[in-house]
Amino acid sequence: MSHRTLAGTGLVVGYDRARPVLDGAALTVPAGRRLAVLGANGSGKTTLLRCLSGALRPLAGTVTVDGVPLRHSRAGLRAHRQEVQLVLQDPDDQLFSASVAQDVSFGPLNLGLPEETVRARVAEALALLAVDHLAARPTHQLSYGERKRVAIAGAVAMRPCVLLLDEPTAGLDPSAVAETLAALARLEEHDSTVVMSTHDVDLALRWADEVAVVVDRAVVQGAPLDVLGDDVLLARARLERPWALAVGARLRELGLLPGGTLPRDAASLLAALPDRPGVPT
Amino acid sequence: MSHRTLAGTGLVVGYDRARPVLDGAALTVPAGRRLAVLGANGSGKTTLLRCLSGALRPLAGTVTVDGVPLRHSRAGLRAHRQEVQLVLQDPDDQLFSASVAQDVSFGPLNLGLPEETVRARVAEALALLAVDHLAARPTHQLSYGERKRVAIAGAVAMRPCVLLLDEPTAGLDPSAVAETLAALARLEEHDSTVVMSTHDVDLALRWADEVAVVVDRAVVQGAPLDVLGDDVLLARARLERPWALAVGARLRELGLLPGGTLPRDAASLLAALPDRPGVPT
Amino acid sequence: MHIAEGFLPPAHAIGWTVAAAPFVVHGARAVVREVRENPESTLLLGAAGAFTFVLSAIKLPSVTGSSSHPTGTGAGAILFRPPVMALLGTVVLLFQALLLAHGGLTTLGANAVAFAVVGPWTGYGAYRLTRALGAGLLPGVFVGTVVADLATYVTTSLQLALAFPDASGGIPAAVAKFLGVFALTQIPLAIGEGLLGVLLFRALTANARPELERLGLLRPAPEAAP
Amino acid sequence: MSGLAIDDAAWSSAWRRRSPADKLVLCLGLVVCALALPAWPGSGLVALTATVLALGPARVPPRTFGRAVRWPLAFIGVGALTAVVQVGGGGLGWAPDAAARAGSLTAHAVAGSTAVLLLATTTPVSDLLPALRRLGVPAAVVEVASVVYRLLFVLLDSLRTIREAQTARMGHSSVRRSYRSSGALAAAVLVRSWDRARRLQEGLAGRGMDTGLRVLPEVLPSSRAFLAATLVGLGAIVTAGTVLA
Repeated sequence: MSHRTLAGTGLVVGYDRARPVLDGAALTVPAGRRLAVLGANGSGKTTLLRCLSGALRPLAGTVTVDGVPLRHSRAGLRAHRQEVQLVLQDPDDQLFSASVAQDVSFGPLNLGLPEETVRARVAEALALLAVDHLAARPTHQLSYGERKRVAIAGAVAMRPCVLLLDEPTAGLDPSAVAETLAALARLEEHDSTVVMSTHDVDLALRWADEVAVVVDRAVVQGAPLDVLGDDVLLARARLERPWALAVGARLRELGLLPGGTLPRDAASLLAALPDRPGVPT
Repeated sequence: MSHRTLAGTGLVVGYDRARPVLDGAALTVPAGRRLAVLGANGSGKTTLLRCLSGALRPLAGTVTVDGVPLRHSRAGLRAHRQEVQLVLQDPDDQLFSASVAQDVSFGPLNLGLPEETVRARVAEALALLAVDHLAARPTHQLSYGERKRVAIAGAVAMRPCVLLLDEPTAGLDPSAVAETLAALARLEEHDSTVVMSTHDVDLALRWADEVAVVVDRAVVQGAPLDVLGDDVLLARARLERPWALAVGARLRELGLLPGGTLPRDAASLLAALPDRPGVPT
Repeated sequence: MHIAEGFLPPAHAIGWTVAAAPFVVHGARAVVREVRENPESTLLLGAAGAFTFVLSAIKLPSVTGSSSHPTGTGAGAILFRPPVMALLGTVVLLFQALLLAHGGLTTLGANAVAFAVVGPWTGYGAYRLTRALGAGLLPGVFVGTVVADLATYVTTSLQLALAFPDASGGIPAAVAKFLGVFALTQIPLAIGEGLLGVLLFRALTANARPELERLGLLRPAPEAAP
Repeated sequence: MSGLAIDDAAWSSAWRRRSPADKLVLCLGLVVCALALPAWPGSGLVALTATVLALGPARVPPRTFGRAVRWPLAFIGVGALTAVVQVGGGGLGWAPDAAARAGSLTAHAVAGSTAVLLLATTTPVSDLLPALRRLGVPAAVVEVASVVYRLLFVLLDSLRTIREAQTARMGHSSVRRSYRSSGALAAAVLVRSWDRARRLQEGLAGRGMDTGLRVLPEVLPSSRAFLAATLVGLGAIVTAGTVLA
């Protein structure tokens, strides 16, 4: 397991060549950088991730890992799946074993690893996601947030270089979101590059190193402050400007925020504001 | 159809009397006021709504509509359901028919209304939710957001005085959230009082007239600015302070915001800020 | 192996429809009675039918590299009982004809006899017999699903042989012919379906014990020590 | 997109708003012609008519129609060949009139299949179920069938997603693993189906479900012109089919 660069170029993806979901989309996930894939519902975020994971074969275009193109042969897919893992949005569609530990062991067992190694990997994945206390529980007794994290653990046990997460925070309350983000930070330290799709622009702004917006069947990628500050692009993508950028830009005009990059969330905005009234920096 | 006051007092709800989900919860939904029920996942939001809707019989306590207690007899529940309708979070739990219009007709037909009236109600409900263009589409081809709105239309066609929505915006992108909120505003004009559960504190702040937080098996109800400004309560409830309150309070300290109520969202915050630097109001 | 539309001569199509009718009507009566007593069982029965349809959409790999689909008749009969399967199986066959172009409308009766009557009844019988002989749930399921699949295929072969007797050997030779040709695909498939049945029920005993107990397939377990 | 091409075609067909009864008369008429008329030219006329109507006025995508015929063709091919092989004294041989019999059998079956396909690609199953009610099928049975129709899409969706998730985690990388995964898949879908039914029941109870799943019937009026054209067309096929035979 080590960070790898996953990329797609010229991707045409869809069921109908006349009306593809993505048409000429390109995306690069630089090794070790956090990428947020943004887009409205139905824009093609999930399709893009499925294509990058190898689950969906593009009608045209190439997916590469560290420059090496993915071949959609049995062996090619097998190799790809050990490097790139996708976790889908609905955890119920990924948990199919009786108990949490059993479910997480599914992937490593299929890799043909010896039992001891599997056991170690399961324990590691559960610990990384902070769900080790649930190991013996039946999957159907878990809460939604717990099921989501166990589903991620199932992919993590495969030790992927790149982990693609489809809407990992959708439907979670703030504390569950915080726990999920903490788990993702641990995964990065464990040398997995993390990509998440979301339509939460505020979350993307505060989490991501890079942002890719899926819009009009293509992908626009760039630095979060640039992409999420582009009102024209966001309107086309049916997204909103993150509040922190809107409010931060105005406060800078008012002379209340220093130069440099704008704060990305409430805490850093508050920290950047002057302490006393009437003393613009 | 007219606004009514729905209330619950001393509600003990749960499957196990020794460990109820709610224990002595009280809540009042004043006629015509928007109430947001906030709480972390698993706090008992859904249980509370199910109890108020009559779907779950409380172990103790009373549910009243305009002061009249709900009786859990067949006739009592029947009468209650004409006044109070609950829309579940997962639209697939409510949509059973292949066609959208037919699904929406189910409730009114069960009320024993003549066919012509049912037809009119279906058309009205679809129009209120802005899904009339989907009337002839099969349910299984709809997107998640469309299914959610059709499920709400199915309850609206019953012409309830109070409409309870469990997480109506969960999983929706910003534009779908805006459309749902617009539809809810139309319902209010049609004299339905609307209650929604959510864990999105920012949404609750900008939408609700009153807020009820489900915490420690009880309910704390009050004005949004009071309840959502109470950091101790929010921490107990595993929720966050809305950014607009945190940032707004600080900007007022800095003399940048006028007195009165704090702005509830980015647009009104920006509008309330002074136009030129260095001129605190 | 659904008999395609137009494949059977009209007299045979009518004959098999008449033969299937009493079983399907019996199943329909059972369903109507059940729904009258518990209105909500409409949804459970619908879910059972949808599951049977979806079960036959599962791709089973075969050693030869090609893949095939299970009939679902045996597992369905063990889970939902043959009378109900006579009706649900016929509904599923109607849906397969209209949604997948598998089978047909005038051949619905013939296919119902094979898939919704003979398959489920013999499979269920084999399951009960195996259990009565002292075998556990999983061996019973294996025998039941294999027998149901084979019985379905033998019935279809008989139906084809009756419609198209051999020019010189008559019906017995035709039976041998059709059995022989379809055996190539059906015998591995029957064993595959038996394996799938065992794996399905093994997973269910781990995941859904209470449901299996309610269906009467498992004895309620003694209270586990805490 | 539901993922079932025939169903998608039916919902977007230009004939979707036509009365299901009209379409039933046409398609069942064609099926009866396919069965009853001599193969030449009756079956040819039926197959041609059904295909032209589907691809022309009903605007069914040719790709969908073509793919849908493939499955019955495989059965028809193998079945027809088996029927005309003769088991002789020393082994297998062709029956005396093998070519003619195989041709006739194939023609009848292809004609019948295309006629049913014309119905299937222009009429959603949910439009046909009320017709069953009028044919005397009990309401409870029709309601069960309509729930089957709704839930099978929900379950098919689960089936596909779970399978994809299993494949991503190498669950189908060998025959042995694929069997194990398929067993878990079937069990998961069955448990989902029970769960769905339970949750739907609660959802519908809130909307006043008492006795059944009654919904407003959709009004799809019958067209005299369509019925007249159907009768004339079927008459022409019967005449041509008997006179030219």
